[in-house]
Amino acid sequence: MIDLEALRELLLGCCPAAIPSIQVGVDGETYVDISQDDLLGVVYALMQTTNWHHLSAITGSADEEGLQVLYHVWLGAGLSLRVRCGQEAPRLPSLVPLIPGADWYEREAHDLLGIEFSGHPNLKPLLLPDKWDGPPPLLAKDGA
Amino acid sequence: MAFIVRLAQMLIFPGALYLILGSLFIMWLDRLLVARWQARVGPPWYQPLADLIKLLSKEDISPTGTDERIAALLPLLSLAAALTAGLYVPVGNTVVHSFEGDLIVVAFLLSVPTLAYFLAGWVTPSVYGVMGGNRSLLQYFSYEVPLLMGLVVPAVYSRSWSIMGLVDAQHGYRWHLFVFPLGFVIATIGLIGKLKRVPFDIPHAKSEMVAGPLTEYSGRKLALWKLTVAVQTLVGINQLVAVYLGGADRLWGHWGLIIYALKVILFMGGLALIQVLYARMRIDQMARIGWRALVPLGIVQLLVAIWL
Amino acid sequence: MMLERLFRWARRRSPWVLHFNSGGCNGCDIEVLDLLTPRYDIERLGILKEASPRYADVLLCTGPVTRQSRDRVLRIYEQMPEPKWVVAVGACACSGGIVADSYNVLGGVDKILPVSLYVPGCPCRPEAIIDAVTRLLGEI
Amino acid sequence: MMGRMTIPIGPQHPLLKEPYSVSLEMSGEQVVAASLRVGYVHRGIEQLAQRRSYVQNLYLVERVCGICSHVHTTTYCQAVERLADLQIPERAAYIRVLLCELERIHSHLLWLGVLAEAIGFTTIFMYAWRDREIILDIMDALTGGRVSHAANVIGGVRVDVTPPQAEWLGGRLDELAGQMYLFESLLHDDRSFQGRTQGVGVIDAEMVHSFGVVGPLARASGCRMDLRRDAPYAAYSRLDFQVVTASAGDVWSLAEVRLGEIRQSISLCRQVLDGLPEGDLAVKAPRRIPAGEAVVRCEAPRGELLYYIRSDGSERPARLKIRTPTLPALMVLPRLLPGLEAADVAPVIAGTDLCIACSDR
Repeated sequence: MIDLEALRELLLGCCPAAIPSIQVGVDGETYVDISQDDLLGVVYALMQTTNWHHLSAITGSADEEGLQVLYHVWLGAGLSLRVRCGQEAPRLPSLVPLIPGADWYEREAHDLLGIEFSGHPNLKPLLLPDKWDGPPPLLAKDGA
Repeated sequence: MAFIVRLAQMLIFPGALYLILGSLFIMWLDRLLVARWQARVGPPWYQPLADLIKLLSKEDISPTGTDERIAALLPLLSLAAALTAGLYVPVGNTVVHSFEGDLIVVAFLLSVPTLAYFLAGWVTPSVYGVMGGNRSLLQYFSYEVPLLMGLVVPAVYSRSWSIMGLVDAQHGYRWHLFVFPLGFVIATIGLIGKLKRVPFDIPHAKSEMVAGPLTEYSGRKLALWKLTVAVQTLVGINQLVAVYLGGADRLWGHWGLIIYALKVILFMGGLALIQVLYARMRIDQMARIGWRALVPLGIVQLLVAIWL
Repeated sequence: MMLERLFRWARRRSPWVLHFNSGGCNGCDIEVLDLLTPRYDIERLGILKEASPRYADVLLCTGPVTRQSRDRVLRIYEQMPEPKWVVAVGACACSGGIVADSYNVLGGVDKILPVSLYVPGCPCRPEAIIDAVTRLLGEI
Repeated sequence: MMGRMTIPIGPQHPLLKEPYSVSLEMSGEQVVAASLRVGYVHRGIEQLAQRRSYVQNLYLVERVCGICSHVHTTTYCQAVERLADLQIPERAAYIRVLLCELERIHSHLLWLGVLAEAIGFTTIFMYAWRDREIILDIMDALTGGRVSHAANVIGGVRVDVTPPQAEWLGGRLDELAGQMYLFESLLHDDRSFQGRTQGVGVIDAEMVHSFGVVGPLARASGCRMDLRRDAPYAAYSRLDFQVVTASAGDVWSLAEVRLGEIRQSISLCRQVLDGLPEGDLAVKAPRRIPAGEAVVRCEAPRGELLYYIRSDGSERPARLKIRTPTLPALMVLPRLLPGLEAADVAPVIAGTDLCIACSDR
C-alpha cells in the first residue's frame, strides 16, 4: 500500500501551481488530482522514489467538464494522477523525455481524443489509419 | 538398335521419366516420414504429383519488373541440368553413360540449379528474392567445398573418377563408408546444404524469407522449380549411395534394384530424420561449420586417402 | 477434356491456402494455425499453408476488414494466381461480427472480395474450417 | 551485394500471426534500423464499449484477444464488481484462478510453438501445439468453448467444476506434466535450439524500466514483478506459487521463464482442484452500476493487464480503457532489432510474444 503521508509530503514539495487532492478509490487505487503545470514535476519526483516501477497507461476520457487524463502508475501499488484540460484544442506536456515508454500511450490518446502532447517527438497516428479524417473517435457522439 | 536402347534409357529408365517419378516418390516419402515423426498422418502417396499438376494448371504471373525470359529460362535450365546429371549416376546397375571424370561432372551439374536459384531471386523485384538469392550463394560457398572433398576422398582411394568405377571398386561389400565414415558424414552434410534442407534451409526460411528466391514465382515456373529440387534430391542421394554405400553391390537383376532402392529410401529417411531433429541454423553458423569443421576434416580424410 | 479432368483432380487434392488476418482477435487465427498440428493435420488432405500469395489457391480470411487492412487484403488477392477462392472464416470475416458497428471496421470480407464460402462461429472450430475447405473443393 | 535495402515484414508474412508491419533497414545481413506500424487490428473496442451495456461488454472484451480471452473478462468483471461493491463467492474466485492458469499454460505453449516455428524447428511447434490441445480439451469440457469461454459473469462465474470433472482434469494435467520434460530437455540439452536463442535479443533492466515492460519479458530480465503476488486478486493470496525469473533477458531466458511458469501453473491448477471450496458460483449483479471509477490490474499470460472503468450510474460504462501488456513489448521491439543478424529477427519477434489484437483493440 502507498504511504499516504509520505505521498502528501512529496506532492507538496513539487506542486507549486495548485495543492493536489488525494483520494483512495473503491478499487484500492490512489487517485491524485494535480494541475497540468505540475505534471512533469510530480512524475519526476515519483520516479526518484524507490518504489517507482513503471507507467502502466494513460487514459483520456471526456466528461461534462471537459477532458480528464489519468496517468496510471505502478509503485508496488496503483497510483493514478489525474490532470484536466479543456475540450477545445487540448494540450498537455509530454512525458516522453522522462519516460520513453509513454510514447505510444500519448499517441493513442492523441488518436482517440485529439490531445496534443507538447514535446512528443513523433505524434503520428498509432491505431488509426494515416488518412483518418473524422473527429477523434472517443469525442464523436455516435461513432459511425 | 543400340541407339534405340540408349534413347529409351535416356528418356525412360534410368533417365528422365524414372528420375521424375522417382523423385516425386522420394518427395512423398520425405513428407510422410516427417509427418509421422511429428505425430501427424501425412499426405497420401499421390500428393507431390497432384501438387505438380495443379501448379501446371495455374495462372503464371510475373510481377512487373521481372525479366520474363530469364525467369522462364532458369527453371528449365536447372531441371535440364539435374536430369542430365542423373544420366551419369547409376540406378541399380544401369547407367546411361559413364566415363572417367563423371563424378566431378555430376557434382557441377548439380550446382547449376543452385546458381540458377540465386539468379531467380535476382530477376524478380522482391527483396526476399534478392536476400534469399544472396543467402543461397553464401551457402553455396560453405557447403560446396566440403561436398566435393567428400566425393573426392573415395575417388583418390579407389583410383577411379567415374561413379560406376567407384561402385565396382566397392565390390564385395567393401563400402567406402567403412573406410571413410567421416568422409561420408562430410558429404552428407554438404548434400543437405546443397539441397537446402533443414538445418540449412537458410535461403528459403519461411519465417524470414517467405519463400526466398521463389517468392514471386507461380504456376508453371514454380512447378518446374519444385520438380528440379525433387530431381536434384534424388540424383544427389543416388550419387552418395553409389560413391559411399556400394550402389547396388553389383547384384544383377531385380535384387540389384531392390538393394539400391532400399539404400535410397534409408538415406532419404536419414535426411527426413535430420529435418525433424534440428532447428534451422544461421548463415554464419553454417559457414563456421563448413569452413572450421568440415573442410579441415575433409583435408584429413583426403590425406588419409592419399596415404592409403 | 481429359486434361480438364486431370486438372480438376489435382486442384481438389492440392489446395494450398494462404491465411490473412485482416483485423481478427486471434481466436480464429489460432484455430487456423491449429489445423497444421497433429490433432487436425490438414496435410493429410493435401492442404498446405503457404507463405506467399503467389503459391495460394485459397485465401482464408479471418477477422473483420479494418480501414487500414483493406488495401492489403485487396493486394494479396490480386497477387494470387487464377483460379482462386476466398473463404471467410469466423463471424467477423462473415459479417463484421461483434465489432461490425465500429468506426474503423468496414464489415465482412465480402465487402471487398468475392467470398465462396462462409464459416460461421466465434471462433469457428477447426473441424468446421476443414469441412469448409473440403466442401469448397467438392464444388470445384 | 552488401548494399542497403529495406525489408518489409508484414502485414502478411509467415512470421507474423497477426497483421502489423515491421520495416527493417538492412545493411547486408545486418539490421541497422527498424520501425513498426500497428493499427491493422484496431476495432475501436473502447468506443464500442461505451455504446453497450455492462453485460454486453463482457462478451465484447472477451473478443479483444482470442488467446488471453479469460483474463480479459476476469479483469473487466473485477473492475465492475469493485464499482458495484460485489463480493464474489470463494468458489467462483477459485474457478477464475483455475481458468486463468489453464489459459497461461495454453498461451505459453502456443508461444513456444511459434518460437520453434520461427527458428525452423517445426517438430517442436507440432509437439507444443499437440500438448496445448490438452488444455483446449479441458476448456472445451468445462466451458463449451476451446478459445472463447464466456466463463465469467459479473459477480462470479458461469461454469462449475464437478468432482468427476475435477478428477478427469487432474488426469489430463498429469498427462501434460508428463510431456513437459520434452520441452525442458529442449531448453537445457538441445544445442541447435540454444544456438539460435542464447544471447539473442537481450532486454536489459534499463529497457524494462524505461518502457515499463511487464510479464515474462520483465521476469526474464531479473525483474521480479508478478501481480499475482504483488497485488493478489481472485484466490491467489490463498494459493502457493513461485515467481519464476531468469537473468539473461535473451530469448532463451524467455523460454526458461515461460516453461517454469507452466510448471507453476500446473501446480496452481492442482491446488485449486484440491482445495475447491463449496458454495455458490455467482452473486446477483445490478443492471445499473453505481457511479464511480475503478482501476484493476491482473497478471495476464503476457503481463500486467489494466482495465479502467468509469461509471456514470447508467447501464453503460462512460469510459472503458484497456491497457494490454503487449504495448510496452511493441515499443521495445524497434530498439531490440538493430544490430541483429537478419536470421535473428525471427526468434526475437516471436520471443517477445506480441499480441497485436490486444494492443490494437
